[in-house]
Amino acid sequence: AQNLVVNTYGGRWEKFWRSDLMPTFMKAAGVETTLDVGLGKNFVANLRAAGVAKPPYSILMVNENIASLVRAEGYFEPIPAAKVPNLASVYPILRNAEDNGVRGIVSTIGIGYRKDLVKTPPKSWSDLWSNPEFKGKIGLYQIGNTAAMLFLLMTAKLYGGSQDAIDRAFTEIKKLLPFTQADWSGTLSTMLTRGDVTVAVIDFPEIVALQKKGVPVEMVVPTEGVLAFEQSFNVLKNAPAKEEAYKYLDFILRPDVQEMMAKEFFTSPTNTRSKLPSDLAKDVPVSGDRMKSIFQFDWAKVNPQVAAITDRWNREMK
Amino acid sequence: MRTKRKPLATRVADAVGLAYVGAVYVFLLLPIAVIVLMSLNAGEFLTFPPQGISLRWFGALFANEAFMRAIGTSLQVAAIATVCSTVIGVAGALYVVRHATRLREGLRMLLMLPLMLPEILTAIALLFFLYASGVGTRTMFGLLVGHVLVTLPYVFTNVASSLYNQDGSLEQAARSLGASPWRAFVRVTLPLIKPGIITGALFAFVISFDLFNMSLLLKGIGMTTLPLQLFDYLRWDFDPTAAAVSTVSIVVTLVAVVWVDRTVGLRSLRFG
Amino acid sequence: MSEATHARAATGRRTTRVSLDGLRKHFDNAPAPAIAHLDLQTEEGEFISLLGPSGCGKTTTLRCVAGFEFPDEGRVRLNDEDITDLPPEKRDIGMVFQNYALFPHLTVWRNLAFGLEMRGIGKAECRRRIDDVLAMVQLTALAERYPRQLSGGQQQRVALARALVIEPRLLLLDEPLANLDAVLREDMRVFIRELQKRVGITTLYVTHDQSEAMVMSDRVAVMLGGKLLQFDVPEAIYMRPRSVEVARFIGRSNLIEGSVEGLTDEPGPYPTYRVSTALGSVPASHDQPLATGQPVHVTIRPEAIRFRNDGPYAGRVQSAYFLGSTVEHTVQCAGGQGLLVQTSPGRRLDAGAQAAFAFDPGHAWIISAAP
Amino acid sequence: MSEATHARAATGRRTTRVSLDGLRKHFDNAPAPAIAHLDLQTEEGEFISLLGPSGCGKTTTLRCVAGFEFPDEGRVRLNDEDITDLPPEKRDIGMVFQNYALFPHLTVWRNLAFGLEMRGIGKAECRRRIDDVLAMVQLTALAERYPRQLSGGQQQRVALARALVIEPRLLLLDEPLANLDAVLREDMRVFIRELQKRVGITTLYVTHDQSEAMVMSDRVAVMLGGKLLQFDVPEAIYMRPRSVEVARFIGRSNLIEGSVEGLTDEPGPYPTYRVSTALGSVPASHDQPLATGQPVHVTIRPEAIRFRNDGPYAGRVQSAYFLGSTVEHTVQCAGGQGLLVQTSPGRRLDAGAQAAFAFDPGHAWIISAAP
Amino acid sequence: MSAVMTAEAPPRSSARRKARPGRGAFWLIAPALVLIGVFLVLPYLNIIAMSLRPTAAGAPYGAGFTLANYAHALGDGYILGVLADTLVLGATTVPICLLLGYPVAYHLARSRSRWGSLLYVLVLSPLLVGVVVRSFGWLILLSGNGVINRVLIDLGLVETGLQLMNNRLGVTIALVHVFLPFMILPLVGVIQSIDPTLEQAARSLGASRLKVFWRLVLPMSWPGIQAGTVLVFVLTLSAYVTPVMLGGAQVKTMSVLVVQNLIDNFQWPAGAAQALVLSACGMVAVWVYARLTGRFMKGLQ
Ligand SMILES: Nc1ncnc2c1ncn2[C@@H]1O[C@H](COP(=O)(O)OP(=O)(O)OP(=O)(O)O)[C@@H](O)[C@H]1O
Ligand SMILES: Nc1ncnc2c1ncn2[C@@H]1O[C@H](COP(=O)(O)OP(=O)(O)OP(=O)(O)O)[C@@H](O)[C@H]1O
Ligand SMILES: NCCCCNCCCN
Ligand SMILES: [Mg+2]
Ligand SMILES: [Mg+2]
Repeated sequence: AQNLVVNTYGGRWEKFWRSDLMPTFMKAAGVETTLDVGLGKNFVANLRAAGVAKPPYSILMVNENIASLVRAEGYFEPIPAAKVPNLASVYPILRNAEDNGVRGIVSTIGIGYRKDLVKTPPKSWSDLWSNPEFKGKIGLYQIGNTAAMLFLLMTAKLYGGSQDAIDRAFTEIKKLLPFTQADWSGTLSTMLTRGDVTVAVIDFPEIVALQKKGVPVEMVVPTEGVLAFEQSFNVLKNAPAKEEAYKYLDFILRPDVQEMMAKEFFTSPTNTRSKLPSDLAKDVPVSGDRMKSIFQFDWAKVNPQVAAITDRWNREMK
Repeated sequence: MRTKRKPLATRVADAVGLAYVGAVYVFLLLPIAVIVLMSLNAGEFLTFPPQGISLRWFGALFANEAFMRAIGTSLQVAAIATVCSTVIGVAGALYVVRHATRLREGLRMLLMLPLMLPEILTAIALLFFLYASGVGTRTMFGLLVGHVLVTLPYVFTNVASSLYNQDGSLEQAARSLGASPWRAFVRVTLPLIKPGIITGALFAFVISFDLFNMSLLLKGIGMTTLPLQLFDYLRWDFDPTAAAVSTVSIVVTLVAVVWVDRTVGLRSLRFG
Repeated sequence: MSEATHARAATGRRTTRVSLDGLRKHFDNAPAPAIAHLDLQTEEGEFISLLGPSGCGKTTTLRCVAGFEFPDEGRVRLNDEDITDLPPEKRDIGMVFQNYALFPHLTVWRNLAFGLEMRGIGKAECRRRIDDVLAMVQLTALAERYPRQLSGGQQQRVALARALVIEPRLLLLDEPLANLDAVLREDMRVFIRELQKRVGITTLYVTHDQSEAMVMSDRVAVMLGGKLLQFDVPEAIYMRPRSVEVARFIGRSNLIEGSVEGLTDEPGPYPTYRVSTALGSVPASHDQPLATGQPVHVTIRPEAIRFRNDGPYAGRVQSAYFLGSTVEHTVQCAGGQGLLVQTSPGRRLDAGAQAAFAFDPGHAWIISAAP
Repeated sequence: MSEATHARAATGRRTTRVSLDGLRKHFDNAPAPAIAHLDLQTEEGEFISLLGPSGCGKTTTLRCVAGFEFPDEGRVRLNDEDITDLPPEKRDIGMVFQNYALFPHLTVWRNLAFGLEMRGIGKAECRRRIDDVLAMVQLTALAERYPRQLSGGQQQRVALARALVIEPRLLLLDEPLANLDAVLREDMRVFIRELQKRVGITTLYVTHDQSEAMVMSDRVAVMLGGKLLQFDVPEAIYMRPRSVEVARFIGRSNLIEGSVEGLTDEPGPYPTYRVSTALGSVPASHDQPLATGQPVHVTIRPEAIRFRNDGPYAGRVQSAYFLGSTVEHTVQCAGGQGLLVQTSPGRRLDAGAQAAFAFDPGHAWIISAAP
Repeated sequence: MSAVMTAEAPPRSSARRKARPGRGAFWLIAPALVLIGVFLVLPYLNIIAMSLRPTAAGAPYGAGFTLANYAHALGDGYILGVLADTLVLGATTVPICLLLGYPVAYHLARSRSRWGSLLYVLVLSPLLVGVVVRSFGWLILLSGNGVINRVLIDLGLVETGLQLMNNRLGVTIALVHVFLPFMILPLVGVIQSIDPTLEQAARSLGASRLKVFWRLVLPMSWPGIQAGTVLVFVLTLSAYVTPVMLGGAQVKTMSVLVVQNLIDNFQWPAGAAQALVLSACGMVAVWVYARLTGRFMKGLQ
C-alpha cells in the first residue's frame, strides 16, 4: 500500500496521533502514514498553491467552515459509502450533502469559568451579557479562530433569529466589550489559569485538560445549545493515495476509535454506535442524543462574507 | 584619563552611565531568565514564579519524540542553510568588493533585498512559485531556499565588511611569491576574512534556527521545525516542556557562541 | 621548475638583466598616462633606484614588472625572455611592498615558507633555505613570532627575507622604508644595500627620497610625469643634472639663470664656459658644446660654495640654521639673487653678516635649456 | 573668559612659562615609571623639543601637561598657575597630535571653529580669527574641504591651525611630522618653526628625530628612561654632551674610551686636557675640573675629523659612501679603534686607502664617567 | 571553486591591453544572482501580478486585471490606519532601540574588561531564544497578573495591575527587546573605529565630556546609527509573531493584516496588494531616511 499523508494539529493532537491513532491504524489497515502537523489554514494554503490537479494530500482534516470553502473550489469529491462502511452510522447532522466530506471529530464548545473566582456560575449564553460579575473578565477568541466565527453566528441566531443577522450579532457582542481575545485555546487556558479572565467561551476538552492539572475550572453546557469545532474529513478529487484515504477515514469513524478518542481526548463520539462509559460522562458532557444541541450553520452562506466580517471585527472589537 | 586622580564629577557621571547600561542588560536578560526558571518548574503549568524546582520537564522533553525530531530538523535545516548561504554569500561578497566596478552598489542592494522585503510575503511568493514550477513542498528544498534567502544578507554584510578591511596587497604578495589566484585565496584571503565568515555564519545559523514565517509556509509535508513545533505545541498545551525546549536551545546556541568567541572572538562581531 | 630551483640553490645567486622597452600605461579615467614612455635597461646585479615625486609613475612601473598591471604598450624582458604577458606567479620575481604585506595569520617562519611551498620545494630544502635567510636578516630568534609581534624594522626584514628566500630572478622594492622612522630608516638602508651586494641580485628600488636613492644605488632613474628624465650613477645625477627638474628634485641646489658668454681654457674633466648671470660672469662646466648667447641655467650645490674673504662674489647672510653637522645659510646677493650656502659649524656666519664667497668652476654645472 | 579672549586677540600673542616640578608617573601594570622624576622650566616664547628614544616618556610628559594623564607626583604650572588638577578643556592649551586627529565629519573651517565655539566666541570674531589663521597656514582656498580631501601636509597645517586659532597659552606637538614623507617633513619643519616665531607662542615639541630637534628648537631636552639627561641649546647638546647616552643619541659620533693624562694650556673657550686612548694621546676639551687618571670618554663628531697627509693619527679606509652633499668613511685605526669620518665629496678617500687625519682639540669633547 | 580571482593573462595583442579581472570572476556572483533572481525576483513578479487580479468566490482569484486592490489598500481608512500604525510602531521602536542601545554599544566598544565576551553574549541573548518562547516570556512578565504587575502591587506602587500588554506598549517592549542586538552591533563596530585621540583633541580645544559626545562621538557614529536604525525599522515592519502574541486583538500591524488576508481568509489578491504597499512604504521610508541622514555623513567616507 502507498504511504498516506495524514494531517493534524500540534500539541496534544500530535501526541495522540503519533502514540495511538497511527500505530493502531497501521496495525488495522497495514497502511504506512506520514504525519503532517500544522494549522488548517496552512494546509489549505498548500492545497491552493498546488492546485486541484496535483494535491499534496489525499485526505484532509480541517474545520468544516474552512473545508466548505475549499469544497466550493472543487478540490474534494463525494465519499463512496461502499468504501467507507462506517459513514452510514455517523450522526446525520454531521454528514454533508452527497457525503462530500464528513465531520469525524467533534470538540464541543461551551462556557468555562473559574469556580473560585465566580460567585454565580453561568447557565446560559445570555448570562455572559447579563451577569455584571463578568464585565471585563470574559475571554473570547480572535476572529481568525473558527470559534469566534461560531460565536458570532450563534449570537446572530439567538438575538436576531437567524445566522444572517450579522449586524445584530455585532451590536450584541460589542456590548460585551471590553473582553480579552485569545488567538488560540492554549492562550485562553493560560488566561483562565492565571485568572486574567474568569469566564471564557472555550471547548470542553480544554477545560477537562485543565481540571486534570488541578485548575479550579468548571464547564457549563449552555441551555441554548453548544458550539463545536467540527473536524471535517475530505477526500481529494485527485488524491495520490485514494484507497488508503478511504481506509483511514473508515478507521477514524470506527465506533471503538471514536471511544478511544473520547477517553484520551475528550471529544464527542461521532458514530451513533459508539458507547461512552459512564465514568466519562462528566468529561464529555455532550454525546449521544445531546449531539442534536450542537448549533449548525450554513457555511456556504457565510463564506463569501468572511472577509467582510473579519474586517468589521478588526475595526469594531477593540 | 584613568587614574587615581579622577575628579569626582567624572566618577559620578561614570557611575550613572554604568547603571543605565546595567539596566539595559537586565532588560535584555529578563524574559530569558523567566523562561529558564519556568523550565525548572516542578508544577504542571507554565507559570512564574515556579512552584518548586525540578528537572522533570527536561525528562518530558527528551521523551517527546515530536520535539526531538523538530530539534533535529531545525538543526539540519539551519546547518544546511548556513553552509549554502555562507558559500553563496562569501563568493558574492568577494565579487562585490574585489571585482564589481560600476554595478557594485546595485549588486549590494540586490543581495540585501531579502532583508528589505517582509518575510511573510517572500514566503508566500515562494510557496506559489514552488508549486507553479512543480517543485512543491514534498521535499525540504523550498524550505531550504527560503532559509538561504533570508540568511544570505547577514553573511554578505559581514564578509563584505571584513573584505573591505583586508589589505588587497596581501593577495598580490602571495601572487608574487608564486601562488595561483586560487591558492592565494585559500591560503591568504580565506584565513584573514575567517572572522567575518564565522560571524556571518553564526548569524545565519541563529536566524535560520528561529525562522518562523518562512518555515510555517514552506516546510515540507510531514516535517516541522522547532519554532513551528513550539508554536503548535503552545496552541494546545501550556506545560513547561516548551520552556524546557527553549532552555535547551539557549544552552546549545550558547555553546556555539562560546565556541565562536574562542575561535574568532566575539569582539569581531560586526554588522552593516 | 624544481630542477631550475636546485640549480639556483647551488649557485646561491641569480643575476638578471631587466629591460623595459617602450612601456606605456594609461589608466581608464586618468587624465594623463601613468607611464608615458619608458625605456630602461639594467646590468646584471645592479641596484637601480626609481626616483621621482609622488604620482610620477614609479609604483606603476614596478607593478608592470611584477605583473600586477599590464602595460598598454611595450615589453618587459628578463634576460631577453619576454615576460610581459606572464601572470605574476609565473614571473619568479620577489617583491617587497611599502606596507610589507606580511601575512598576519602566519608566523615569520611560515611567511618565509609560503613562497617555497608554492614552488613545491621539499621540507628539508625549505628548512635549510629559511634558516639561511633568517640568519642573513638576523631574525633567527624570532621565527615563531607573528608579524604583529615585531617592530617596524623587524617586519621590514621579514618582508625582505620573504622576497629573497625564493631566490627570485629580480627583487622589487616599493618604498620599503617609507613607514619607518628616521633612525630606523638609516639602519635599514645600509642593511638592504649590504644584503643586496652579498646576494648579488638585480634590484629595482622605488623611492621618492633622493638621499636614499643616492646612498643606495648603482644607478638612479629620475622620473617625472611618467617619463624618464635622467638615468645615471648617483654622482652624475647629483653633480651633472641634465635638466632643471632633476637639479631641483635632487638635493638642495642653487639655480641661476644666465646666458653663455664663451668657452674658457680652464683645465678640468669637462670644458669650462663663462656664463653671464645676476651674480656677474661665472665659470661653469658642461660636457656638450654650447653656443654663445644660449640661455642656460647654472646649478651650484650649497656645499660647493665657500665663504672666503677674498671671494669674488658678495652678499648678506639672511639666516643661519644649525643642523648638527652643518650650518645652512641663506644669502642675499647683489642683483637680487638668493643663494643657499652650507658650511661646517666652524665656518658659520651669523645672520646679518656681510659675506664674500667663491666656488670652483668644476662645481658649477650648466644646464642647457634644450636638453 | 570672553574678556580675557579679547585682550589676547588684541595683543595677538600670549607667552607663557611652563614649569614641570618633580613630575612622576607610574602606570599600573608597568614595570618601571614612564616618568621617573622630571624638572623642566621654560622661558616665555621658547620652542622646546623633548627628544629621546621610543618609550622614554616624551608622550606621557606631554599628556600630563595637556591633562590627559594625571601625574602621581609633582605639579604642572603655567606662569605660576598650578594646573595639575584642571581637566583638559579648562587648560587653554593647544595640542597637535601625531595623526592630526582632525574631525573627519567637519570641514576645515568647522574644524577650526570647533575650539572657538567651545569658548562661546561670537560669529564675527570667529570668522576674523579663522580667516587670519587660514591665511597664516596658507589654506584659505581649502576651507570647505573635508580632511580626507587634503594631502598629508595640508592636514598637518589644519591641525596646527586648529591648535593656534584658540590662541592658547601653550602649544604642544606630539611628533606631528612622523607621518609625513621626508621631503614634506623638511618643508613642514621650517613652516612650523617660522610660524611659531611669528606667533611667539611657547611650544613643547616631541620628537625622536634628533636632526628635527636640532633645527627647530631654542632648547632641547634629551630624555631617557623617564629621566631628563640634558637640557640645553642645540649646539651644546651636539657639541658638549654630558653623557655617553646623549652623545650616542644625538647625531653620529665617535666615542673613544680613555683616561685623563692632564691639563694643557692650549687656548680655547674651555680648558683642554690630554687623554690617553687607543689612538694615542689625544687633546680634548671639558668645562669641569678633571682628575688625572680619571676614566673618561672622548667624543668626536665625524665631520670634525679631517683627512690630512700630515695628520697625527692614521688608519685604513674600509668603506666610503657617497651621500650627496657628503661622503661618509669608516676608518680602522691602529689599536682596533673604528672611526666614522665625514668629508665633502671633494676630499673623499676610496675604500682601501691609507688615511692620515687630524682634529681640533676644540672639537673633541670629554665626557666624564660620573656626570 | 577553482581559479577564483583573476582571469588568465590578457591576449598578446600589442594594442591597449587591460587586466580585466572582473570578467573571469563573474561566476562568483552567479549563485547569488541565480538564487535571488529565480527565488525572489520571479516569485515577486508573480505576486505583483496576483495583486492586480480581482477577487473571486470559489477560486483563488478572478479573471482579468484590476487596480481595485490597491485602491482599497490605499483608499480605505482602516487599512491606511493600520499601515500608519505599523509605520509608527517602526518609528517608535527605532528610537527606543537607539536610546537603549547606544550607551550599551559605547560601553561595549570602549570597555577593555575581561568580561567583554560575556557582555557580547548578553547582547546577543534575545536572538538565542526562539521568537515564540521569547514572546511567551514577555507574556508572563507583562500580563495583567504578570510578574511585573505583581511586583508593582506588592511594592504598593499601584493598586490594580497596569495594562502592559495587548496594546502597543507590550508589542513595542518585546520588539525593542529582540531587535536591540541589531542596533547595538553596528554601533559597536563604528564606535570602536573612532580614534580616541579625536576625543582628546576635542577636549584640548575646550570641549567638556558631554560636548565631546554631542559634537564628536555622536556625529561620527552616524554610519552605525544609520545601519542599525534601518535594520530595526525593516525588521519591525515585517514582525509577525510578536505583535500577534503580545498585541492581542488590540494591535493590528500590516503584517498581521496581511497574514489574516492571505492565510486566514484566502484573500490572495487583496493580501498581496496590501503586502506590496507595506514593502513599498518601508523601502521609501528607508530611502528617504538614508537620503536625509546621508548629509550628516559627508565627511565620513
Ligand atoms: N588604478 C589606477 N587608476 C587610475 N589612475 C591611477 C591608478 N594607479 C595609479 N594611477 C595614477 O597614475 C599616476 C602614477 O601613479 P603611481 O602610483 O605609479 O605613482 P608613484 O610614482 O608611485 O607615486 P607615489 O610616490 O605617490 O607612490 C598617478 O597620477 C596616479 O594617480
Ligand atoms: N597607558 C599606559 N599604561 C601602561 N604603560 C604605559 C602607558 N602609556 C605609556 N606607557 C609606558 O610608559 C613608557 C613611556 O611611554 P611614552 O608613550 O611616554 O613614550 P614616548 O617617549 O612617547 O615613546 P614613543 O617615541 O614610542 O612615542 C613606555 O614604557 C610605555 O610603554
Ligand atoms: N481543542 C479543539 C481543537 C479544534 C481545532 N480547531 C482548529 C482551528 C484552527 N484555526
Ligand atoms: Mg607609489
Ligand atoms: Mg610617543
